[in-house]
Amino acid sequence: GGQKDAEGTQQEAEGKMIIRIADQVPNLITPGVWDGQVFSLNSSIYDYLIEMDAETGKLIPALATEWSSEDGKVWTFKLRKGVKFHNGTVFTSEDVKYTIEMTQDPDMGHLKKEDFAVVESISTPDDFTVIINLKEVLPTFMYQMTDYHMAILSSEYDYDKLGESAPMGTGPFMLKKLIPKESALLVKNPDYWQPGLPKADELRIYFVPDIDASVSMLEAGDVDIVPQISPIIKKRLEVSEGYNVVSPYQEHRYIAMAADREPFDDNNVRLAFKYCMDPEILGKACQGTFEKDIYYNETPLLNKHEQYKDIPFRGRNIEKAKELLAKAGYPDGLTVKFYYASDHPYGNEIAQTLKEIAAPAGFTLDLKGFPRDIYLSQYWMNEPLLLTGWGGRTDPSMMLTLAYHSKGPWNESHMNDPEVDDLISKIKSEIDDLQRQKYYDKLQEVFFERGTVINIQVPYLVGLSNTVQDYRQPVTMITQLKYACLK
Amino acid sequence: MKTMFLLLKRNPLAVLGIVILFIWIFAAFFGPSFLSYTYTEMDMDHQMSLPGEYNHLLGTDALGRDVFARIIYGSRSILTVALMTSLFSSIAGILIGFTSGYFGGLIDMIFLRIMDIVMAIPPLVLAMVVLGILGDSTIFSLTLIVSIAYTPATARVARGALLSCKGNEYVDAARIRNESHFFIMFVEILPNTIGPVIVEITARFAYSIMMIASLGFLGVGLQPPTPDWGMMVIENKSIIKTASWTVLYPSLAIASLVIAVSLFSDFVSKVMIHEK
Amino acid sequence: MVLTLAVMSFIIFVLVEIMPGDAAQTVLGQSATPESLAALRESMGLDDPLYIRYGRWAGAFIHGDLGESLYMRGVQINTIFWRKVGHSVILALTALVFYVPLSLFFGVLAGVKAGKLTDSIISFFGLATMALPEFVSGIILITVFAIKIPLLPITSIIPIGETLWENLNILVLPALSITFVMFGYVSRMQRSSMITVMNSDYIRAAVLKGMPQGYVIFRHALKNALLPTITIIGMNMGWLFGGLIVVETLFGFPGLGSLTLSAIKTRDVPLLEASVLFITFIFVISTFITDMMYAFLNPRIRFKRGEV
Amino acid sequence: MKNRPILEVKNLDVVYKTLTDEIVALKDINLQVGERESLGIIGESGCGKSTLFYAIMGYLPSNGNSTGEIFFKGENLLEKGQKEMMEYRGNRIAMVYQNPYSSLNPSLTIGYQLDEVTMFHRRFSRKEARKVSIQSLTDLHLGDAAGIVHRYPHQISGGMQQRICIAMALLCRPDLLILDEPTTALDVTTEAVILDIIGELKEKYDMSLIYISHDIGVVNKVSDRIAVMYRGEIVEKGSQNTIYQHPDHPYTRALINCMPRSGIVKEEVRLNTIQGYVTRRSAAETGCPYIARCEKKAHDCEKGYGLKENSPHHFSACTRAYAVDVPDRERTALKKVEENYDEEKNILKIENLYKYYGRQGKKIRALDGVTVSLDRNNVLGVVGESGCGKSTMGLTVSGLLKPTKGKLFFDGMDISVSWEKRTPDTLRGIQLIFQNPGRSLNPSFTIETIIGRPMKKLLGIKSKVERRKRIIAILKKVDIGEEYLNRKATHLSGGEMQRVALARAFSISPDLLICDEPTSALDVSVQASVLNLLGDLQQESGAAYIFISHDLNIINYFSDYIMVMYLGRVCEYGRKDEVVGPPYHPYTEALLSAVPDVDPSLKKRTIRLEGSPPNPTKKIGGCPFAGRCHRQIGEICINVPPPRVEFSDTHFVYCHLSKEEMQGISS
Ligand SMILES: Nc1ncnc2c1ncn2[C@@H]1O[C@H](COP(=O)(O)OP(=O)(O)OP(=O)(O)O)[C@@H](O)[C@H]1O
Ligand SMILES: Nc1ncnc2c1ncn2[C@@H]1O[C@H](COP(=O)(O)OP(=O)(O)OP(=O)(O)O)[C@@H](O)[C@H]1O
Ligand SMILES: [Mg+2]
Ligand SMILES: [Mg+2]
Repeated sequence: GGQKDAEGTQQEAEGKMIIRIADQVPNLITPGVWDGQVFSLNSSIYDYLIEMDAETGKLIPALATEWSSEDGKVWTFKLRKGVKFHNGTVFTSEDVKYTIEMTQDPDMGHLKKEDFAVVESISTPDDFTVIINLKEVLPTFMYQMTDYHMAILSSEYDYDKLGESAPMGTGPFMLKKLIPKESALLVKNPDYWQPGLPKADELRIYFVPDIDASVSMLEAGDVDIVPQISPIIKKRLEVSEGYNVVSPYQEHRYIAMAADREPFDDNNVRLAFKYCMDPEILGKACQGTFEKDIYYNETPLLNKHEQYKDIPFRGRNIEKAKELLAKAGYPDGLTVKFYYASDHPYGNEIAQTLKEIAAPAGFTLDLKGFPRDIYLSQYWMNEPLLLTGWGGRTDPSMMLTLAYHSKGPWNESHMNDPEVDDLISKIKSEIDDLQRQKYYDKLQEVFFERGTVINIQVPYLVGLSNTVQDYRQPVTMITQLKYACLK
Repeated sequence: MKTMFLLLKRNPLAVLGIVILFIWIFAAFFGPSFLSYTYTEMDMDHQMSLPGEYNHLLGTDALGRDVFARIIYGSRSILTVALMTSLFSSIAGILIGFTSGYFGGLIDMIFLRIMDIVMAIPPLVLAMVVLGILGDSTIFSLTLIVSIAYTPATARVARGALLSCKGNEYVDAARIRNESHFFIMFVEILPNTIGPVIVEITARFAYSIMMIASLGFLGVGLQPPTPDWGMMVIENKSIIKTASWTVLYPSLAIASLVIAVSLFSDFVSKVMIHEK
Repeated sequence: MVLTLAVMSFIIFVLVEIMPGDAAQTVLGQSATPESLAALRESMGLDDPLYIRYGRWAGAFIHGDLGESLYMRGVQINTIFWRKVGHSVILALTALVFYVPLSLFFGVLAGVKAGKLTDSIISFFGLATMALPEFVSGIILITVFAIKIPLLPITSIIPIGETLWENLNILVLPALSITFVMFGYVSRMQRSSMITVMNSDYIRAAVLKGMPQGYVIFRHALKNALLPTITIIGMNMGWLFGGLIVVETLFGFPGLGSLTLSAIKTRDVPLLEASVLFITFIFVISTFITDMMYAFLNPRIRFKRGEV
Repeated sequence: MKNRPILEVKNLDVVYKTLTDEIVALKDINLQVGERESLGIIGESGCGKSTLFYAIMGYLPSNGNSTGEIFFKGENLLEKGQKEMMEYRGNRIAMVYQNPYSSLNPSLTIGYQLDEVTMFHRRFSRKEARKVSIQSLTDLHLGDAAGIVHRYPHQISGGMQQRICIAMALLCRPDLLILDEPTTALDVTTEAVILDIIGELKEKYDMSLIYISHDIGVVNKVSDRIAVMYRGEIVEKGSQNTIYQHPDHPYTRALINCMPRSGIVKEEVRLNTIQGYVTRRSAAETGCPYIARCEKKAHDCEKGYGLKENSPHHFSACTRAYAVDVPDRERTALKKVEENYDEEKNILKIENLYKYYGRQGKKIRALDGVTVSLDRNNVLGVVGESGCGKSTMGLTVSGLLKPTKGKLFFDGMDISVSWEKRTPDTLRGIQLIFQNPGRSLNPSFTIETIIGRPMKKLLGIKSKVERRKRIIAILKKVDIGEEYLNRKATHLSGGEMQRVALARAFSISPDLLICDEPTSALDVSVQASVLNLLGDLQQESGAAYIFISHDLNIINYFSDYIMVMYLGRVCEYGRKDEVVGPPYHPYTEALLSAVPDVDPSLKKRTIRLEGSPPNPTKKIGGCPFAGRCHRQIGEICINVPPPRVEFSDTHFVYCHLSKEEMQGISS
């Protein structure tokens, strides 16, 4: 830490505040077609219509100053005036229209294509108003605009060609230099619309594939921020002075039990597996400590979601699990392959712990850990027992449609329950908050009873040197580095 | 036999190597039955406990697993894989090298070229690609990959050994008895090339231990919770500062086994020279 | 050589083809839907049959165009590749400068003192360094020289806006861990060839001609004893330039090795082609240079053709 | 001793420590070499000859240890350190080794290796050194000395290499020159030249000489006195003539008698043999080292054993060489069996055989039109210098090589194909015995497998019991006991191995046996027993032999017909008495003159064959020997192929000389 301070003062002397970040992922930045991980770079270059407050989870205006919908079908966004892209062009409603239309570009394979398929038409009555007509009622539509894929792009810029080498938006920082797979230099956007922001003058982002190397850099004072560290590294940083490990939000680790595959097509087996769970041990394995209220449930929701219904934990009961297994026709236990991404944080910890705690009931888990790309391309969605990492969603309904509706594109547990489908559609289109919460409660009860998911929630971890202040990252995963500063 | 003992007496290092090797073999066979923990058992109340504390001889790792137990169990997989890879790559190497050297000419040229190409690919790149194709890092697939990566080198050694024997007149004698090529290659020549080949096998043994460990480092090693030594180092390398024993002891285990095998291999080559 | 490279490039194409997953998949990750995958594949040109893709790639390659990265769309490989190659070359040369003299010196010393204590110490030390995988010795080096005694940088990151030349100290630890691996290997090789040579008839003849020991070792023995070692060093050159995946990953060194690794992970065929072909090229070239050196040191080969 | 001693070895013992025990390599050696005297040392392999001279040079292997005294000009060399010894080595005592090629550094030029000697010992400048080096090469009759200094060792022939080694040894005009089997690796003709030069130089430089060899004939050519070594001891020493004419020690006598020499042929007398072979000597052993093999041993042999001066200047450890209480072993002659006429007499016919190695354009003409035939029950001896195609002919007949051109008939059958296409019966009928028995027996097989395999394969004997019965029988014939059945070949001595090889060949009753230098890797004593055995087996089986050797003495002893080859062609062919006596081909004449004789009284003029045979890749228009021929008669020899000159039905010569000229050559 001491070394770092010396350098910090040196930078002060130069009068510049430079924040340095070690990111694990290579630079891949074209909006819409990246796997949502490289946030420090993108979220600094681009802006979004709506931001989420990292503390409260409330939506706050960004490029859109207001948004409203009477019926949940027609949405009006009022845009901020006087915002300029880095290349000097003025931000207008055309750009928003372009950004949304891009999701439907058949050549691109935009990752939000599904979500924006409901958009019927977009009109731009003036330069700073956008009206979006939906095909159906969707009271939560505005949440889509907080998604990290929905960075606002300039309609006049050729992203196809320049997106990777010279990305450009309205964001707080401008890309000055990019050495692919090595580093990126971003400088303050002097014309940023938010007064006083960004606080830092420069961002230096290093792409370091090895997390240990990144953390070593943090320890050596070569960087200030290391996002996405693993729990074991948290343990390492915690014992020394000079660093903070923060967990800005929770992520899901879903254990998906395919409802249409042996052996989990039998709810008894699913229940038996659930009876093996021990949130305390899982929590300790992942975190070293146990915080019961956050970590575990058997529904798709985060415990932190306000829609979450606090169903009491069923308790670990091996006898019961054995009994259920016997009922399902496995009196002598059974062997299942358990697929997961071994290079994803918590993957190994959860997998190994599950193997251990499920064993007494007769589950023999055959662990199959793969690098994330292989896991996703080969096994995900195809195997009966999976561990998948999902980022949290601002609104739980987004997750439900994608992953638990029988027609959801990423229905990894092959959930095919008419009641669930029905509840999901009702949740999506219900405008009344109270009524919607009732549907949510019912849905969670159904999941507790016969759901296909075990939801372990783990903190997303970021290592910071303790000179870093105001590191903000809401559950949208977008790093709001414009607020960050050095002491 | 007697000369073997006398040679041993002269080579204390070889004795050391053989003793360590025997310890590991013993540990692999019988070690687990003496342990009070299994390699997966998690002592969640004592994560990263110091060696000696709470009845954990070499401490525990981040998941509260007994490092000693994992090392002992780990000797099994590492010995198996290393043994199998050295065996496979030598069998394949002998087959290829012998065929190539024995028939010579065009076959030889093609085989050599292919081996050159395989050797030109960095073994780790090769391994990662092939692992990707095979899909799963099991003991079997790892064995296969490491064998593929090491086969060209072994084949070259085997080819060289064959060529040095091929000129011997007993081969000519066999030819004019009209023996089959197979007989000449594998019955007449093979036993006489076993010296350099054995030296090569033992050397490969050490290398495969390292390569498997390196694959683990790159995230494509054996599946957890297999207590693979290389993987133990990798799993815990992040906490080397806070819980150095979790890295130190598995590293020592790797080093001791590799050194032991190398000392043994040196000794084997000495014995081979002496036999001549 | 051209043939080797051609065969190699085709093999890579085929191998990546049979590897599960593709660049599109890695770009889209978990959010991939069949539709988005299909669209992206099409725009990446992954839909075409293998031979067409290969032909397209090879056609460009012949003209010096390494193509466009699949993973980083729009990025010309030529613009990023040579920088990493440069880094790796510098690292490799640094490592060579470290390990070649060291291992030759100690190898010769051990060979001359064969059977003595000096020999045992050197040999054992060589074995011990050889026995540690790179990542273990690397971690040890980091712990000692960067953490316990903060002399050298822990990682080999080039600060933004600077070049490798301004940060030569980042080469030391990676080069040292390579030295660790190679030292034992090369010095043992050198030792045994030294022993062979020292026991040869011509060395005996030189001694019995009344030549002093040092002279015999340097003028008579060394040149011949270096031959096998040179081959070994040459054969490992390819590895040194591109196979340093583990070391580069460990130290975060922006070189060819880590580039190759990420190319595999992202199924970035053109990038992988560039990396592997370059490594192969180095391998072939260094084999060639080794042969030349061999011939230079060994007159028996030099005059193989023609002459007497 | 005529002169002041320059070297005096007193009570020298050398012990080698090995893993298992201690080997006494030298025991109580006492020796003097006078000024300008030349001492020859003979003894079989492993008798400690080399060890003796490493001890003198102070350069024993690291596991060797010497005790005693070695005085060189009054100074005890054994007390000198390595640094002081440098002053002697190469300077006052110089050495020449058996294998010239391996004693020259392959990566340094000849000139460099010569120059450094004088630069070190005489502090010459590079220029002076070079001048001296070139001069010394010229002294050794090396043409183009100035060119040779720029070459590397591999670029010159073996004979030249050895001359360079000698030149190197002579650079500092040493007082003592030690030659350790300097010609063993060379051809007879080259050997003759080198021996000649050595004699000449000795006179010229006034130096003392020690010449080590296992061949008494060679030693006779250059030494005044001879010492005989056996198992680390000097068992007899005396002047050249005394040793030959009246050896006192039974070993000396046996050694002399087991050498084939001119005038002895197998039909008349069998070679003397010494049973057993040289064994290593352990520290515990005392008394007569030869007792285990001695024919003349008596009950009181141990008593009074030790080197004594029995007659002036003639020392011997034992005087029982001609002891009458134990009679001499009878050496029966080999009677030729009656020829069997109910079969076709001819067994092998070679017609115009060509064999080229290598590719087009760089063809090596190993056989260049050879025609010869061989009858049953006859031995065809093939002689010629190294590389003249002797082995190639053997291999082609055996089927290992396919002829390039020409025809081979075996028993009337065309066998001009390689082994794959021959019938099992042909494969059985033609057997090969190789030069190196160690390499012709698979070291990982037991004797039983080695002999049994061809029986199974070629005779089709499936029953193991039957095979074993036959193996035991055949082993008995070659004097090897049943207890060897399960031994590995590596555990046999060289002689035993060669006998097993013979057993293997004869186990399937061949009609034609090709022996390619079957004894040249063996010690003389063992050579004799193998030759005897070969003779016995032939007599018994009636097989025909092609017997290849570069040693005319052996050929003469063993063959019925002799073919002299040069560069792939036949020079002379005939019955052996026709070939070894005039008229000769000039090449035969040179060969005969080069053969060292056991009997020192037979001084004959050596014809110095300079140079080496021409490059076999070049096509030769005339007589291949023309370039080196001492009787060359002009252009015709170079340009026109020599005609076949017939002296009898069986005797012909290819030469341009007229019949009369050839007949005029006297022996
Ligand atoms: N370094 C050694 N260690 C052990 N034994 C040795 C060593 N060198 C030689 N000997 C043994 O000492 C004996 C004498 O060997 P030496 O080489 O002096 O014999 P030699 O008469 O020169 O034989 P050759 O004719 O084969 O050269 C042999 O039995 C040999 O095996
Ligand atoms: N396999 C081969 N390839 C090429 N050339 C060969 C081969 N074998 C022999 N020769 C060449 O053919 C010629 C005849 O060789 P061959 O071995 O028949 O001679 P040799 O009379 O048996 O000699 P030696 O007395 O040395 O055994 C030589 O010039 C030799 O170099
Ligand atoms: Mg000798
Ligand atoms: Mg021959």
